[in-house]
Amino acid sequence: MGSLLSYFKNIIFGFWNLLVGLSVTTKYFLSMKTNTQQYPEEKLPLPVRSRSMIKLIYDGEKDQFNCVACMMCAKACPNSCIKLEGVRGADGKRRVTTFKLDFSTCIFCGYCVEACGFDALTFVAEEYENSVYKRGSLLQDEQAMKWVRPAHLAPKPEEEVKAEAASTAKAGV
Amino acid sequence: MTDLLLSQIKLGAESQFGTDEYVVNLGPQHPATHGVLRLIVKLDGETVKETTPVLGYLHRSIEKICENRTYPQCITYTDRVDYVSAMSVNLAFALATERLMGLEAPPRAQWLRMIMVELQRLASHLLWMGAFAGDIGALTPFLYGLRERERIIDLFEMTCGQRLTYNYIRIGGVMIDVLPEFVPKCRAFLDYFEPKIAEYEELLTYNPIFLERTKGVGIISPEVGINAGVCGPSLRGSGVPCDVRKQQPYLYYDQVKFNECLETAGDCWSRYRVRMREIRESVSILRQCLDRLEPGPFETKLPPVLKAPPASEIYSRIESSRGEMGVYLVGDGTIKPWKCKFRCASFNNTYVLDQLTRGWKIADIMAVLGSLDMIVPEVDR
Amino acid sequence: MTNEEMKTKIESDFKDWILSAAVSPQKEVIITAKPATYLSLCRDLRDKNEYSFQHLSCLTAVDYPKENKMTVVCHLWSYKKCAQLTLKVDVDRANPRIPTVENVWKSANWFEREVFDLYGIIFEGHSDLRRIMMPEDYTKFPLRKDFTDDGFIVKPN
Amino acid sequence: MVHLIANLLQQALGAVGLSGFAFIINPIVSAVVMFGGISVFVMFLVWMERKVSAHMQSRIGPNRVGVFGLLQTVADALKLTTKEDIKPVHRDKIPYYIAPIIAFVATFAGMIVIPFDKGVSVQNLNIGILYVISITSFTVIAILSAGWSSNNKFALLGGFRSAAQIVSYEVPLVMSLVPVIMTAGTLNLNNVVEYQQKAGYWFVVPQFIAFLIFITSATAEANRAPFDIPEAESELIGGFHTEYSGVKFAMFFLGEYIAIIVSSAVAVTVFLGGWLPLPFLGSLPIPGFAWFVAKLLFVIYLIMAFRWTFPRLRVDQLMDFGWKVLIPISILNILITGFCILFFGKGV
Repeated sequence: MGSLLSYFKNIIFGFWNLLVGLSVTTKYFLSMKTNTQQYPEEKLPLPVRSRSMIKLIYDGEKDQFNCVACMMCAKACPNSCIKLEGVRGADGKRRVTTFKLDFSTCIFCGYCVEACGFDALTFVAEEYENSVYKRGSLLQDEQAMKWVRPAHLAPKPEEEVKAEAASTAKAGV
Repeated sequence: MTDLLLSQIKLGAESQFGTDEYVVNLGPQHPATHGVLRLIVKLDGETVKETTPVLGYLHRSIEKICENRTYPQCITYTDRVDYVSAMSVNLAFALATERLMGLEAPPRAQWLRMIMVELQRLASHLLWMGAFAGDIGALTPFLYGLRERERIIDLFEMTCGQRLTYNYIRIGGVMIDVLPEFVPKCRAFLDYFEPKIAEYEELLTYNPIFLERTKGVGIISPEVGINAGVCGPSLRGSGVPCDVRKQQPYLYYDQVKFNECLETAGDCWSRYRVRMREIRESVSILRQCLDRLEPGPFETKLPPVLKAPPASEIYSRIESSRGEMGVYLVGDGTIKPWKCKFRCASFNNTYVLDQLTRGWKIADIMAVLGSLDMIVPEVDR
Repeated sequence: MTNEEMKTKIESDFKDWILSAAVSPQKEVIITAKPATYLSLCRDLRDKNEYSFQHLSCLTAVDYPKENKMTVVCHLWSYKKCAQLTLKVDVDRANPRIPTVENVWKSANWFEREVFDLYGIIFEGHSDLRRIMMPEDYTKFPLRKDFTDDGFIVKPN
Repeated sequence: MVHLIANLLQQALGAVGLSGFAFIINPIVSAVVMFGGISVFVMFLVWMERKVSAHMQSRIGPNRVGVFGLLQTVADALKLTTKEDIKPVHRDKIPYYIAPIIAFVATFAGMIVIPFDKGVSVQNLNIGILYVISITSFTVIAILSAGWSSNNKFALLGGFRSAAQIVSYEVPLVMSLVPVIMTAGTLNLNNVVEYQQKAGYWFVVPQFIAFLIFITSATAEANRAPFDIPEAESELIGGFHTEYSGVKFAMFFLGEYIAIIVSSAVAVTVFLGGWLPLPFLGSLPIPGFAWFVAKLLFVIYLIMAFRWTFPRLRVDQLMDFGWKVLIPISILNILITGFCILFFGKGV
């Protein structure tokens, strides 16, 4: 008798839990809430830190790249995908002549950007549509990577950065 | 007449129609093998006689690559060891290197690391839950899991700029300090996330079909589990306290309160329960970490060139999302590790698959495989 | 049991079976076993109640071409004592042979297959010593330091 | 509607003096009309399934082709017809080609006795229920021969599973209908609905358990999740239709959906009062056909919700469930109904 009772109990318990599961999906079905982003039409703003595409910063005023060909990025790269050359210019400072970055082996680790001490390399968050039809076009040179920094992204002066850090420290985050 | 027929059939079975094993190749391309794992399954009808995993389809020789990279450069490759839980592997390598070189990260970095790793554990367990349910045939939890995982990944992207291979936890600290809005956003996520856990449980935990499929299936006994090197949630489902966070505390895990989730049955359902409870525990750890996060430096000053002491070695373990993650480093006084070995939980967990599935049905292979939470890149490296 | 205590205890318990025992600067107990007694040492470390290293956390090998040796390294963990132990055993580089510990810890099965695959160390008595990562018809051992192959590029700079 | 068209056609034929051919022309016309209607309805159902599953999973679902993505299925069907027909080399030719046809025809033939409205059905068979059940179980032959002939291990396993499954779920399916037949005293689907109209209640009320059993076994008969073990994606990849592509796959697909329609239609007719309006809404000027479709969609929604909520059963558990739960309960149900008829002179 006990086993018969547990047989029916099991069936009823199981049936109830099936209903509970159904209620969850039905709730979502009726709520019609969706989390999909319709990509080409809707584009999400990317965080500023997004490692989308590496660009070589071009100084429009001085009409030259910021890069001085110090080779720090090439050394930091785990895959040796950066090749660059530079010459000493008329003002006595080294300037980059060729800069080649092979994006087919780049893993976007960010070491080159971190290693750069001359504000010459940067990640640009908006340029994330990087697929190409030919593998060869992933080998980009300094012209392809040329990027003029818009005014609103200009680096803040050092004092301002320090003040900001102090204020966040005070806020306790 | 019937006797004659029967005798003929018997005769036939003995003479001409010998029965044979039915060998089926599950994978390397198969909807349920979580990547490119190949299983050679010998069947007797529907019953599994033997399962032989064939590895190596995703072998990228990460250990050899690491021998040719400097210590910081290796971290970019640790992302690829287990790309579902890249932060954990980052952490494992960074901690090993720090211990090898006698470095110490500042407190803020440690708390940040803990936050990131626990968030990663949530993300990984959510993906696991979806994949496990998918293996068993319920497709909806997968989407629910991904929906919440997406928010975690957004937090990561906001912090370090990548969504899958972060390269965030570095030797001597973290890559960059979190943005000021990270903490409130993280809290908001936790508030949003907690009621969702109950929803997953409503969908799965006591669903009679789910119970049928997972209860009593693929039982790992504690002795067999320990001896076969099973680790992490899969072993905790058998009732063995094996959490590295408790046994050999790293970071500040000795300063936060959390329970080690243990179940006793050792079947797929226990492993499922352990992971679901771990999700709740992770949420509570995260809240404590966020409370205790204090301003300060996020990285130590490193020497310009990181060199390991000559003839030094370290074996450092952490609890990654999948279980015990060990990194064995041998330093030879240069900037590159002489030997780098990743001890991955999935590797050992996959090993027991054969023992667990013998005598069960073909559908149980998927349930057991799913419940072990194996990730092929971690197995093959 | 601190590391120093464990080191002295192991030294006294197994003094004929080990070549050396030390606590490394990284605070790990490292013992080097004699190849002849390696298997019985493993068995005792697992079974003796004061050690009970039931968990073979990791088994791998390191290649030292200069010293003409390869070292098989086992990392043991004791769930009961919460203690870690590194067990090393040297093998000859020209003829790398060592008994298997598969019968002590089942998990050694795949670890040793991996070491065989990548280092070419033969584990005598292993039940299933096949290549595990590399293709079955591959002839070289990639993690040896003198490994070269057609497609293999050592990273420049 | 079918009859209307057929009648019109008959008059037209009579006008040109060919009324003798009506017995040939009539079925052809009905078949064409049915085929067209059902195809469109299946396309709608595929779209509906995708939308239902999408919204259950907080997604959007198809929304590119046509309004709300309604034409997505048309596009998919077009794509399927233009696809290369990949055939395994060592297939068993005749069963391989026949299987999709049987799968389609067997389920489609079940449609002809379904009364869509009062008196509107292609054939008003007096053994309607028996006919539907027996003709739809032909699919097992299709699936078995598909599994056998495609020379694929997964397909063969799927075929075997399907044979076991359909044979064992046939029993509770029939048994769940028996109490209704006993009470109504007819096998004619039209008369069953008329009985419900006369009695003033739908059979779902007294025979709720039978309704549940019917829905469950109908889901299993149609190879739908959670009983989709013959094509269990995560185990057998595609099961019996692993090796089918293009139009042949489309026919299997069509067959599966028609099976859902047929079994839901039987459920609606037998348990939910067919074309009868909802209680207290009988005065609304809504044709019976619309009521029928509305109820049909509700039942189909239930079956879809099962699929997108529940995990899949294992093959032995499936058998257990059929033989140890559904059949005993349906037998008990028959017994109780029998006693009630005996003592109270009518059904429960």
